[in-house]
Amino acid sequence: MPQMSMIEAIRDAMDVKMAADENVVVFGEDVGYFGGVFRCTHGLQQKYGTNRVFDTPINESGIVGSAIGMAAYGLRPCVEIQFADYIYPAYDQIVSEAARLRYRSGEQFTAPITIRTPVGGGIFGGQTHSQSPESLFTHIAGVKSVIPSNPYDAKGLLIAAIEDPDPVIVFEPKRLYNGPFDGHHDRPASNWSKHPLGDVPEGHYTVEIGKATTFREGEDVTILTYGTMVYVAEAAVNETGINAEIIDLRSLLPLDVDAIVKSVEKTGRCMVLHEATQTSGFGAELAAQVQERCFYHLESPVVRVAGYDTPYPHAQEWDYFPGPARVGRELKAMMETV
Amino acid sequence: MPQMSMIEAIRDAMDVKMAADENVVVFGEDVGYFGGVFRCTHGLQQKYGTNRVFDTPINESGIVGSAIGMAAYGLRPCVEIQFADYIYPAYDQIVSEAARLRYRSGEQFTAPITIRTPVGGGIFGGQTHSQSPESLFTHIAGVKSVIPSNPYDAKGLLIAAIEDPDPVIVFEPKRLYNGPFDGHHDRPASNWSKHPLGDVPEGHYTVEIGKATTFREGEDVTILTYGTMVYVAEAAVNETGINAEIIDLRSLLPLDVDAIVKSVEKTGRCMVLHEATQTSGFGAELAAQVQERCFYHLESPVVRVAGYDTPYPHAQEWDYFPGPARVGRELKAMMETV
Amino acid sequence: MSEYKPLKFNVPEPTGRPGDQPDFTYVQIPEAGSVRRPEIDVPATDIKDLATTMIRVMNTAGDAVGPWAEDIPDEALLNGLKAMLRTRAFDERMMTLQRQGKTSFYMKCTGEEAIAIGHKAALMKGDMNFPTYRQQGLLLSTDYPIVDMICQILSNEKDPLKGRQLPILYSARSHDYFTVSGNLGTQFIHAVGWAMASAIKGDTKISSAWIGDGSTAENDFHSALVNASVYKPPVIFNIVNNQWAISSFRGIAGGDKATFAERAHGYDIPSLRVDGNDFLAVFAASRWAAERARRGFGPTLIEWVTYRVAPHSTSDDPSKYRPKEESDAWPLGDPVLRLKNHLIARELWSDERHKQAESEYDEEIRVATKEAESYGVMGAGSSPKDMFEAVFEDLPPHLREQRQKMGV
Amino acid sequence: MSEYKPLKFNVPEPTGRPGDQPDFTYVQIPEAGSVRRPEIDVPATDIKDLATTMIRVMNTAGDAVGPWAEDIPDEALLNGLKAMLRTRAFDERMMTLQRQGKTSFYMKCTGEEAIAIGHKAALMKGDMNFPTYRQQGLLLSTDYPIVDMICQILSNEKDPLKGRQLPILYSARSHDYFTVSGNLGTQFIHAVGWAMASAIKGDTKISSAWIGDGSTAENDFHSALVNASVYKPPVIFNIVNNQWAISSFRGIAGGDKATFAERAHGYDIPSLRVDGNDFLAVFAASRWAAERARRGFGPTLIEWVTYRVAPHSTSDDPSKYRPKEESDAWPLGDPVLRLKNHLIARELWSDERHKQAESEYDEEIRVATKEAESYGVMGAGSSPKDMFEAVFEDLPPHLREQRQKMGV
Ligand SMILES: Cc1ncc(C[n+]2csc(CCOP(=O)(O)OP(=O)(O)O)c2C)c(N)n1
Ligand SMILES: Cc1ncc(C[n+]2csc(CCOP(=O)(O)OP(=O)(O)O)c2C)c(N)n1
Ligand SMILES: [Mg+2]
Ligand SMILES: [Mg+2]
Repeated sequence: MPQMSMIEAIRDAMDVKMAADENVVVFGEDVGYFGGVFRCTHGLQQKYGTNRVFDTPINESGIVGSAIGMAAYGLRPCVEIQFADYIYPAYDQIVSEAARLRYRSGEQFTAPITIRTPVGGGIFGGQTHSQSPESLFTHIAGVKSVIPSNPYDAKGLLIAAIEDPDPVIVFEPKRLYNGPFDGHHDRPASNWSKHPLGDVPEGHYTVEIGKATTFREGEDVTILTYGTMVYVAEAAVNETGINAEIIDLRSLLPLDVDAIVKSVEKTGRCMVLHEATQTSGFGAELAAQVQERCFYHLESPVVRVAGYDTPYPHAQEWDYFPGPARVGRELKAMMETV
Repeated sequence: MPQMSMIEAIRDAMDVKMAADENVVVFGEDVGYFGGVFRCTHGLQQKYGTNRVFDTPINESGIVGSAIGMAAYGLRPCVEIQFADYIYPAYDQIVSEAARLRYRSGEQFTAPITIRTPVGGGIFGGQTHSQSPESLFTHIAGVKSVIPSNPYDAKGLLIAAIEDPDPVIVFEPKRLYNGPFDGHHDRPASNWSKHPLGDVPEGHYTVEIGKATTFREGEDVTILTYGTMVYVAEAAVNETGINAEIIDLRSLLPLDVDAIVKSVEKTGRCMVLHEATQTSGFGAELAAQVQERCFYHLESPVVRVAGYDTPYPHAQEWDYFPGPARVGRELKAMMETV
Repeated sequence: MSEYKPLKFNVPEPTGRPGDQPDFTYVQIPEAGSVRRPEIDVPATDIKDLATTMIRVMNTAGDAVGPWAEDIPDEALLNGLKAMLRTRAFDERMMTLQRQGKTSFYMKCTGEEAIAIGHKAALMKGDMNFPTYRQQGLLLSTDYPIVDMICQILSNEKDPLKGRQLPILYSARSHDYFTVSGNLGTQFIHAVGWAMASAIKGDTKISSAWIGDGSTAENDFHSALVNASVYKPPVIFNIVNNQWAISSFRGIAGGDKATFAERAHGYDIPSLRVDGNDFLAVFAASRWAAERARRGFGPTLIEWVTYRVAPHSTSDDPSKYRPKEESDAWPLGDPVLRLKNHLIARELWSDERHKQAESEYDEEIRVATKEAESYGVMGAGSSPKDMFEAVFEDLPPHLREQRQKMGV
Repeated sequence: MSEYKPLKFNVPEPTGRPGDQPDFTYVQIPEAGSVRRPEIDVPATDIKDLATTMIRVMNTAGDAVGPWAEDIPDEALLNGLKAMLRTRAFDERMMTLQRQGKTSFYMKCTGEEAIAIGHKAALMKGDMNFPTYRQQGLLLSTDYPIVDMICQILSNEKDPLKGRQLPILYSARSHDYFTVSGNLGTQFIHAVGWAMASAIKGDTKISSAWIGDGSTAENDFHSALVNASVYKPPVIFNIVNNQWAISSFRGIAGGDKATFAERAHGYDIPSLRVDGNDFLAVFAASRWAAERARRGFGPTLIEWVTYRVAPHSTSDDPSKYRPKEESDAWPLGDPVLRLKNHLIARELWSDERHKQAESEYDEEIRVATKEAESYGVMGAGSSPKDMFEAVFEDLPPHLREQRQKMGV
């Protein structure tokens, strides 16, 4: 099986869909001739021409807004927002338009668009290259949100997103583009070529939107997480020796409630872990649901480990980032609670 | 003491501040000559002139963006977004700019702006005149969010917001503008002139941002709520006879955690109640915190009663709106859980 | 260098407020027939003058004059007049419905009928309109079922939008009418995307985007024009300048000194400024722009000069912010009367037929209204089950759970 | 009427890509001195021609010619040249720092120095600039401490922004330099608000907004121009058209056929298009616009025509998307050389002094860098405590709790 980085897997997903469906078009800032600042669309314009892969003005609202119009026409736009930190100018188009088109038009018009955007920190990118705004979208009825943590899922979810009849936001943890990252920024970077999840089948396959995966089985506590934090959780587990079950949610909306409930009922404890700021982060929804659904199985409160409620700082990145030490500390503390 | 509607109280707050501080300016769509589509700024332009109260282009990003520039200059803008449903075009300016100005500039530049905006349903206003987007702001580090439920608080919180050195969003539950509303839409509307909370002192006073109030004392269950739902909760309590304590949060960020903990520790049960869609609504944060902080006092899971996860429908408003019947049903159900 | 004086803050004011005499001296009206008609492949730079004048075809005698006077089939003109009468009758009846408490909300297009109706007549089947809430003429000039429109307004059991959307925010894909958004301006860029798609696919369909004078201030006006400037898709940008945006006059949108048509120039998009109350001018300018788009010469922006005779909506009272007599004083007249006079001058029409047509449409709409009311008013007949449908194509688990809990 | 052919999708292409010969035939360059200079109270409509030409003052001989040749004190010119040299030296040294791994990120303004520096020279103390990331000249032409700038770039213990902000996104209120946003375009409307405030207070301060050619596509470009159109505040809109936006050429921002300066016309805002590599033209046009603003005649938009000689940032490699030799072929030359030649022609300067100045600035910056490095590099020395401060004026309970938990 070919070995791919997450960037290659993402590119391959678009390639597979563009080859199979001539209605798939790809555009965004610098994605055309240059192939994207992270190179995710590299080579696609050459292969499919400027009619189907092109650069756009620096106007995120226009990227999403024009995609909506194209989708209404019958195309399947897959667009890139260069960094999730720049998605806010498109927020109105996503929330008021893409998310509601089907509902308000009696299903005459729909918006099967895919919005890819790099999220998360760990690249010393400061407040405008590090944000994780997923919960600002999970609150919006009418959009789906997914976030892969490895090349296999990245390709499968992106193909599923492009095929989905409704708008899907694909959050791409940029710190994972080239290799898994466990939060130990001071250690050498690893890359996907040495990782089993870098095995990516050729051609078409999908990862179902709405299904979580058990990244690591365990008995004592469930860690609900996604994106980069999957590896941080793994590191913390290895370093503390706590036998945690790590659930990689992959899809935030719809959410795989069954997988969550099953695991928490087994372990009796739950940590939710994400990079985004804590207050009203997606962890709040997870904690709320877990206590709603597993209350009588819980031996201790659901613990949230998340970004501090500050803008993403630059120099203090490794104090801010919820790394394995912090996660480990919280894990130990919660295992001591009775 | 004068009796005021919420509209009058809001207007009076601006009047008091404009008279006291010549740096306070008020603007927004239709707020100048006409005095606002809800009449909240009626008469202010006549009194303070077009230099300080004026109409703006229909451009919400421009309203907030220009307010930021004015605030940097030294003014204290108090702006209106005509409906919270139209705040999304200004989302980038609020999230990326107003909220971060102090942080990123080493406090050289700050954005002491107040954004008033009507929220909530119950006026048969459909998807674009009914939304409650508060959790999209509580997730953002650097903005405060308050939501009064009566004329007294509306005036006191608005004055506090205008005086606050940081950006504050004042969500005004439009269904409460003229009178308290308990969700019984088929009964005659009541108005503030007959309600003790319509007693509004003249002149200057503030309601502290970050402090909740106990709307009704009770022993058996705590209802955490705000805005219109305070009265719905009251109706449900009266109709079920369940002795609930109703906490009117008033301020969502900062949140009065002490008041919440004290009440839940007393009652041992908790319902969170709001109009906004449930998933990633502010209720998720409340439920997460309550179970984090009061886990060992809880006799049953924290229950969320909230808007369904759909766009706000028009004809089905009273099916959608979490009215006293639904709240009562959920209250009874949770009291039966052991 | 002298001392600097304190700066002054400028807030533009309309020419009249309640109590004042209406003053329309600012409306410069060239003679009908006096404005040139360029070829459709003209570059934007060569017709900048057409953005500051006003294309007019009907003169005061009711004759069609000048280069924009097209050879329009009699039938098309008669249909145009009838559609305007029908629209006016519809608006009146819906106002009554609202006053009777059968719907919560309505918005009239009185005085602006010629624009949507004349424009629609110049488009082809398959050309998509992206309207605002004041282009009911786009539907009422077609065979779109009136009963469906009223059912939408009443949000009843036969509402094609199943009660989910506010009254008048129709959606009619079958009739090339995009779902109307309650959020201003957002549709402008959708129209661009739609036109880009047509070009990408190598089709021949064009799109037509609609916006009000006030709403040109919204940011998506810019996103639309920038993208149109880059990709030159087959789109027509219609700005309906009816002088008011609720209580704000056009100057609050920056449309006092420069015209809205001039906005296009900085984007290398040609623009026309047209008498929107002159049905013949509307048709001719629309056909010009549509032909231009369909032949691959790209976007055109058209400012339609008109006046919002009606209140903004049923929630509005314009006597609070503009002179009472302003609408009577509007110098471009009533589009219905003007086309009527033209048709009478051409001996295609008469006062009698006009009266007759008026009562025919009144009756048509009365009957349709009665039928629609039988399916419920003010949301009655809507199903709570529909509330959960169509959020996504398939009901996701959390919505299924919520629906089950509700018991529907 | 003939059949319609399939529409074509238009994606504009630059005149050259890697491997091609650079082609700047699209840059129309009028003779220096040939463009008229209107009075500052001129209405926008009377100077539309100035948006499609190019105001230039220095001719090939290095002489200042024509109506825009102002009487600039020798001192000001010398300072301008020195500031440009200083800026260039700064940029070079910071690139080295980045290559040494002492900072993560840097952005040069090579080739564009005259614009920020010439403009700043035309402003007064108290006039606020709202810059992008490429106007370091606004600071480097003043007495703002270079060490502070470098500490910001190194995010070390003396970083005035306490490590919270990305390198080069300075903030310097004391030097009329607004905090730079990482989000493109947002500052344009801030500048308008600031200028509105000055007018509201009856002060005499003006503001100056900065944006790149690519970023004019952002929606807040429109919100800024609409508001400026309405309230006519004392603001200068600077568009730095350096032909590129990362890998996208100006045509992808719609700036291929119409000029960026022309965008202003639809808003009744006068605009100038100026040779941005001509220090004298920059100064003169800036002074004109500043005087216009301060005398109450409102906003001006200026398109500065220049070329981004440097890569977009240290993360960028322009050889991937544009001809290698493009920057050498840029027909407006190097602003430093051009001003140098002018000053030598005026016998105010010499090759020797130039060399000497170059090494002086090199040395100044070397020393400052050394000092700055002693306070830490790559974030070293920053305090985690600072992370929690300045989110709000007062630390709210939840942040106090988070900080306490972290133990700082
Ligand atoms: C984003 C947004 N902001 C504000 C509103 C409220 N609003 C509805 S109509 C209107 C005035 C629009 O005026 P104009 O564009 O001139 O259209 P007209 O009503 O004159 O046809 C306003 C401010 C809205 N619907 N959406
Ligand atoms: C809202 C937003 N979108 C995208 C970006 C990413 N980005 C940073 S600089 C840049 C190019 C800007 O080009 P231009 O405005 O021409 O300025 P220049 O770099 O040429 O000075 C882009 C796309 C951003 N910072 N913010
Ligand atoms: Mg209007
Ligand atoms: Mg550029």
